[in-house]
Amino acid sequence: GSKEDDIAGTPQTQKLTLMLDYFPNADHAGIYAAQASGAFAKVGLDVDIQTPSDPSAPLKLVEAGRADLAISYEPELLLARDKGAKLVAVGAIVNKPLTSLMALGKEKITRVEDLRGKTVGTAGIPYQAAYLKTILEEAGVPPEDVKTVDVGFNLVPAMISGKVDATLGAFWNYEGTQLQREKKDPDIIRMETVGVPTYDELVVVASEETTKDRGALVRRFFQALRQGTEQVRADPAAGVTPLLKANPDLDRGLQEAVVRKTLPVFFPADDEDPFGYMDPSQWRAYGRWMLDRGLITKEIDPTSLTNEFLPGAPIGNEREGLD
Amino acid sequence: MTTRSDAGAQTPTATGAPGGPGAVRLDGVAFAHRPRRGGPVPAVDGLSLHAAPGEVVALVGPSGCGKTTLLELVCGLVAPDAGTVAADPAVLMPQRDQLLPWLTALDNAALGPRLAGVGRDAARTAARPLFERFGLAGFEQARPDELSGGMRQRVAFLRTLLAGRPVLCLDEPFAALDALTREELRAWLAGALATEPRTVLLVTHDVEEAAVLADRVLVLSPRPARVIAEVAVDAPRPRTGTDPAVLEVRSAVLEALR
Amino acid sequence: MTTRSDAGAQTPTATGAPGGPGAVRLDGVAFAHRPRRGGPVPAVDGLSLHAAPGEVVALVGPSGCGKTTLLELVCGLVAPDAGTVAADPAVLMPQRDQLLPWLTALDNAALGPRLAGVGRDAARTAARPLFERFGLAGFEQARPDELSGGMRQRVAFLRTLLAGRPVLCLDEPFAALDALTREELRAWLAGALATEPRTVLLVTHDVEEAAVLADRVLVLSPRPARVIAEVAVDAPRPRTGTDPAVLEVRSAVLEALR
Amino acid sequence: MLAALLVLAFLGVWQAYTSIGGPGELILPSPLQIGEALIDDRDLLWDDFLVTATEVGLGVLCALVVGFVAAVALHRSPLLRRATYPLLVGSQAVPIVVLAPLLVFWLGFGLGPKLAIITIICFFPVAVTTLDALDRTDPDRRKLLRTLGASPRQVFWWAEAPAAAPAALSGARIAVAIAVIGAVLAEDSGSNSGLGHLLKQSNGQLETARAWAAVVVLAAFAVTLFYALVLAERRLLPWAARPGGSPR
Amino acid sequence: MLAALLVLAFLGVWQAYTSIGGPGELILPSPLQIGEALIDDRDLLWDDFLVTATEVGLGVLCALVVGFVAAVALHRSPLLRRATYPLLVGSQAVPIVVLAPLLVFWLGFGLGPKLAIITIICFFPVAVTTLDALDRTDPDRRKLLRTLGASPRQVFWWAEAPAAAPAALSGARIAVAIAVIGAVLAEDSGSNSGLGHLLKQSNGQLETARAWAAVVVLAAFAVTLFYALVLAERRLLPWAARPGGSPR
Ligand SMILES: Nc1ncnc2c1ncn2[C@@H]1O[C@H](COP(=O)(O)OP(=O)(O)OP(=O)(O)O)[C@@H](O)[C@H]1O
Ligand SMILES: Nc1ncnc2c1ncn2[C@@H]1O[C@H](COP(=O)(O)OP(=O)(O)OP(=O)(O)O)[C@@H](O)[C@H]1O
Ligand SMILES: [Mg+2]
Ligand SMILES: [Mg+2]
Repeated sequence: GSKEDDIAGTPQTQKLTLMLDYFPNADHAGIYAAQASGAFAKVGLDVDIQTPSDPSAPLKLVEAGRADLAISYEPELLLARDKGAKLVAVGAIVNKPLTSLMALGKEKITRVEDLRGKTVGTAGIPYQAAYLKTILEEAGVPPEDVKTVDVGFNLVPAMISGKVDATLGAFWNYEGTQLQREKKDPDIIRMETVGVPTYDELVVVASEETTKDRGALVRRFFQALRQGTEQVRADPAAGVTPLLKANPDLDRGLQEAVVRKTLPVFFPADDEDPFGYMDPSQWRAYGRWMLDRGLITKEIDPTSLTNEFLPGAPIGNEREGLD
Repeated sequence: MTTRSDAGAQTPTATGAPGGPGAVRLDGVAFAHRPRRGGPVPAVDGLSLHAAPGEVVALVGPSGCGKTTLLELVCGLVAPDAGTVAADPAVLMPQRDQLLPWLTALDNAALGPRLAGVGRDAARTAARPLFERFGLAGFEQARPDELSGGMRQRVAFLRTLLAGRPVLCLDEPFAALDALTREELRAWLAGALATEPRTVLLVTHDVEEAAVLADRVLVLSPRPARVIAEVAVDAPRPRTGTDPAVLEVRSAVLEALR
Repeated sequence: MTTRSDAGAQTPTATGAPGGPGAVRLDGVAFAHRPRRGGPVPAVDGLSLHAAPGEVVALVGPSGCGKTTLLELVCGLVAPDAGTVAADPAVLMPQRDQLLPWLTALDNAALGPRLAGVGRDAARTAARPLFERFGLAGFEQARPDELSGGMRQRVAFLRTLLAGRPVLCLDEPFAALDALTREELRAWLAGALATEPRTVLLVTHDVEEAAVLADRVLVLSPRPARVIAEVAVDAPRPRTGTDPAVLEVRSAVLEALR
Repeated sequence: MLAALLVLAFLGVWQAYTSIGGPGELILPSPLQIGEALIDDRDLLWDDFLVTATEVGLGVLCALVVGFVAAVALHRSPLLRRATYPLLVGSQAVPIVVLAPLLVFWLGFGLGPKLAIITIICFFPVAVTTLDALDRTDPDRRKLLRTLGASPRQVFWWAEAPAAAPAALSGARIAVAIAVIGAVLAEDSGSNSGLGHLLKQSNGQLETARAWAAVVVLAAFAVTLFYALVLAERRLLPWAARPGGSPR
Repeated sequence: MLAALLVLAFLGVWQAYTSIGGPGELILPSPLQIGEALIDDRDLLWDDFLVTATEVGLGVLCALVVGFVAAVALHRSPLLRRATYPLLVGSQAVPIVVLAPLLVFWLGFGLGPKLAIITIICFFPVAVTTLDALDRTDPDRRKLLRTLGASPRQVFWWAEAPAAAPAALSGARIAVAIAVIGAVLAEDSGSNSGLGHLLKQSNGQLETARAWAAVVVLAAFAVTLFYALVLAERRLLPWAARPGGSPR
């Protein structure tokens, strides 16, 4: 990475296109807070926030150079790199899996074992299908005892209409909160508690080229993003306001509740670690799991991620490499 | 006999006339077309016309006077604005042949029987001899747009005859035919009517034709049409264009037209 | 003069004939229609026809013999299978009027000038007096389907005249008109040709009409059409149907037709 | 009148169905709930409507132009038709998910890709109906015009185009009706506003009544555009209007 | 021949574009890469094709029937037309995202909701073109048939239906071309196979070449259906075929 630039001598404003992973929602509260409070402007960034047509689009457009940074998922990034994409995770914005097994309270599914003989709705994402298999194996339930159906992005309606008994793919922070607010009393089982190696659900991705030539851009972005996320942590109610201002179609009650629930995973578990820190050993473990499941074809490369642009991180990747 | 008076619905005609099938009776009928722009165009006004069953009535009158409109009134295709129309089921042979492009010539001719429920083969069998009689042999399978103007007219004529209705409304049935074919068809029609009488309203521009075929010739005024003269043809049949009685009627009609 | 021989492209006609504009020359022409099913239908075979500029040639023949096809050959709308067709730009008045439903009656009549680049108002102004002359006053703004059969035919006739081409191919121009209107139009046409000569090919079923209007009457054979008789009309103009010369021609032609 | 009653009956049945069971308001809200959402969220709906209306308006214009031009070009050139008509047909099978990134790559994040998506979805009915109608032109009419001295271009404008116009307008009406859903699909990517965006956000937040309110606005817009074209047809093609004058 | 050359030229340009820059194979693979994927994944594609083909086949049948019946009903009853035509138009503005859960609630996860989605998408062009064509029937033809003794039903079958058939087939051809994308949208939810499912999966896994291979199969299927209808039209409506016989 290039090391010549530092933030102190802020140069003239630079444009930066950021693609979200999905429609704007509480997960992006820190980004909007940074935008509204002028944190991005202060570091000389003019951030243009764009939503994608589907969750795979952000990586494609970063690879093609049409977006500078994108929010994606650790598994998606590893898949893309396995396909030869020259993309690097440059920081996490949610440091834990959000994907969960979810069921309405009345279904009485509180353990993986309870899935025996039931129908599970999935979003049709192969690695999530592998999650299901993994947790069933872990719990000693033969996979053929569970029926699965791909319900696309209709996870919650599928549960509500009673057409599936549980779903795998909904986020505990988002859909979970939603169902609680609807008094559906959801039972939620988080992936990392039932046998799936932990991973960083939402990561910021840049192209290798950007990390080489425009590292300062990324560094400044994360500095501002930390400020924005800290504002949200300090006062969640005020913190979500910019998100709601920019997206008037969002519901304040819901988004605020989601933000409060998500706060712990917006920051690394260990206070020692810088904001956005990704644990290379966890990545390695997760990558091995993917390889075991046949989702990728080779061991993941240590250059899949770099923490070098994170605020407070030492320049370079020497803190703890993959090897 | 169905009676339609002003503001009556445009229902198809029905059978069952007092005085035998085929009576036509129009009394004080008025009708005006309503074009998309401009005021109404009166086409028929205060017109009365009675035709007894089996009678052949020729209608002559200047172009655009309302003859076609009159036939549409008789066929129940438009309702009169005033007066009454009472007519047994009448079939129209329109001025423009209106053959259906999706049927062969033979099937166009056999349309009437088909609509009456006759099976396809039976209807075709009924139409075929006349097809040959009318010089259309070899064109049974032709589509209408593969026929010449006169051939189309003959097919339309055939279709009208085969419909088997008591009243025939013929709108210039022979206009597109050469002199010889025309004469032949006229003779055939006269013969057919002699063996199986039907009421015929014959619109024609050929005064000789009117005199040869009709029992009575009605001369219509320029638009709106009214009957301005009535010439009875008292000559034995079969007639030809050179019969003195026919020549006499011819000049009387031409005189009335002027 | 454009020459089209067998297998020639169906190009529109072009001007510039030797011997003045309006010459028509067909030599040994053959043409067969190719219907969608069945074999070819020979409509014209070994037909030769020469018309000098300004000449009026009437064509009579049995229905379906190939007259319309012949006019289409002259107008360059179909290419002959054999022989050569050479004709100056000819305008067709089709047997079925082919008025354009999206134009008013007046605009239909004025179509030729419009296509030649004349402005809308100028073209209408040119058409209007004739419109009145032909008894169509008051129907300038009517759409074709609001006209009677005879009125449509008159509009089509007008459209043909106004196209300003040296050769007129008229396919039964007066078939839908009553005797009086027909006579009026005939007289008018004769007068117009006298002041401004044009070559006219006149297809008609009315032998009297042929004799009154034409310099020569060609009698065609039944399908496929060939010229089987040629009768010259040597009578001074204007003629009427009762001139002895006309009557003579009439019976000669009828004789040839039989 | 009776028609209005029928519509009311339809809404009544819907209301009854949602109150006695039904799939629940998270899946199918009642008409009253949707009405409430329409009123409560009117500002939001209006702002988003303006965005979507702009996209639809411009997109439909592009689609009509592309559709007509394609039809005329394919009608004129049999070679072009053989080479490109299958591609045009095939274009209808390309889903937005693979297309969207490509369009963003080419056209950026602005209005461009949205117009492109609406155009791709809507030009097709126009092209097919217009081309078919041009092909069906009465050959005798073409012949007549040629003898009147018309150039091929004039034959097109005086005979073929007017004859094809009613069918082309059928295609155009199909196009405007589906343009609205085209905009919804187009707003899948790179947009922060518009009814499609609102709809998906509301759906994602289980604000189902609001999502259906957006659907109602979209549907009303589609119906308005459709009937606007019906009226336009009456003015533009008076000769093609049915004498009965019953609304299409 | 020349047409084939044009298509080859198109592919050549595409190949060149992807090799000298272009958006990269994650967004737009080259024709050769797509061809490779077609060959490598032929078994997968074939199995999924069978699933999608079934959905499309049945869905198109439903759509054609619904479209024709709707057109005839609205043509017959002006009351019905006033009451329901706007609803039919509005139905085109209801996005799959709000519809899908409802259809799943009503019809479960089987073939039912997929047929419903394809029908909703495809019936509309058929209904509009057919209805318009029925409305345009020459009134003189109707009159003639009535004097020949035809009942309203006979007038319909002998005069109105054949006259409307070519336009209805235009609509049907639009319908089959978009049915394929309808199936892709339908497979978004409640399916474990089908080309739409494969496409979504491949796209999600950044297997873009395979996704495009699925698109190629889908497009080829749409084109096949489209031209099958063109051929059917020649057989069914010989009188409407152009003498020139140029492919539509
Ligand atoms: N559909 C219509 N709308 C408006 N006016 C019409 C319509 N049909 C006919 N007319 C007008 O009504 C008058 C009479 O027309 P009609 O067709 O009955 O005449 P006709 O006697 O049959 O004439 P022709 O001998 O020329 O056929 C004409 O002036 C015509 O312009
Ligand atoms: N498009 C066509 N396809 C096939 N056959 C045709 C076509 N047009 C005409 N014919 C046939 O060619 C022959 C001559 O037709 P044409 O129209 O030239 O006759 P015509 O002399 O004008 O007859 P009429 O006086 O009845 O109008 C007829 O037998 C007709 O069936
Ligand atoms: Mg008439
Ligand atoms: Mg002819």
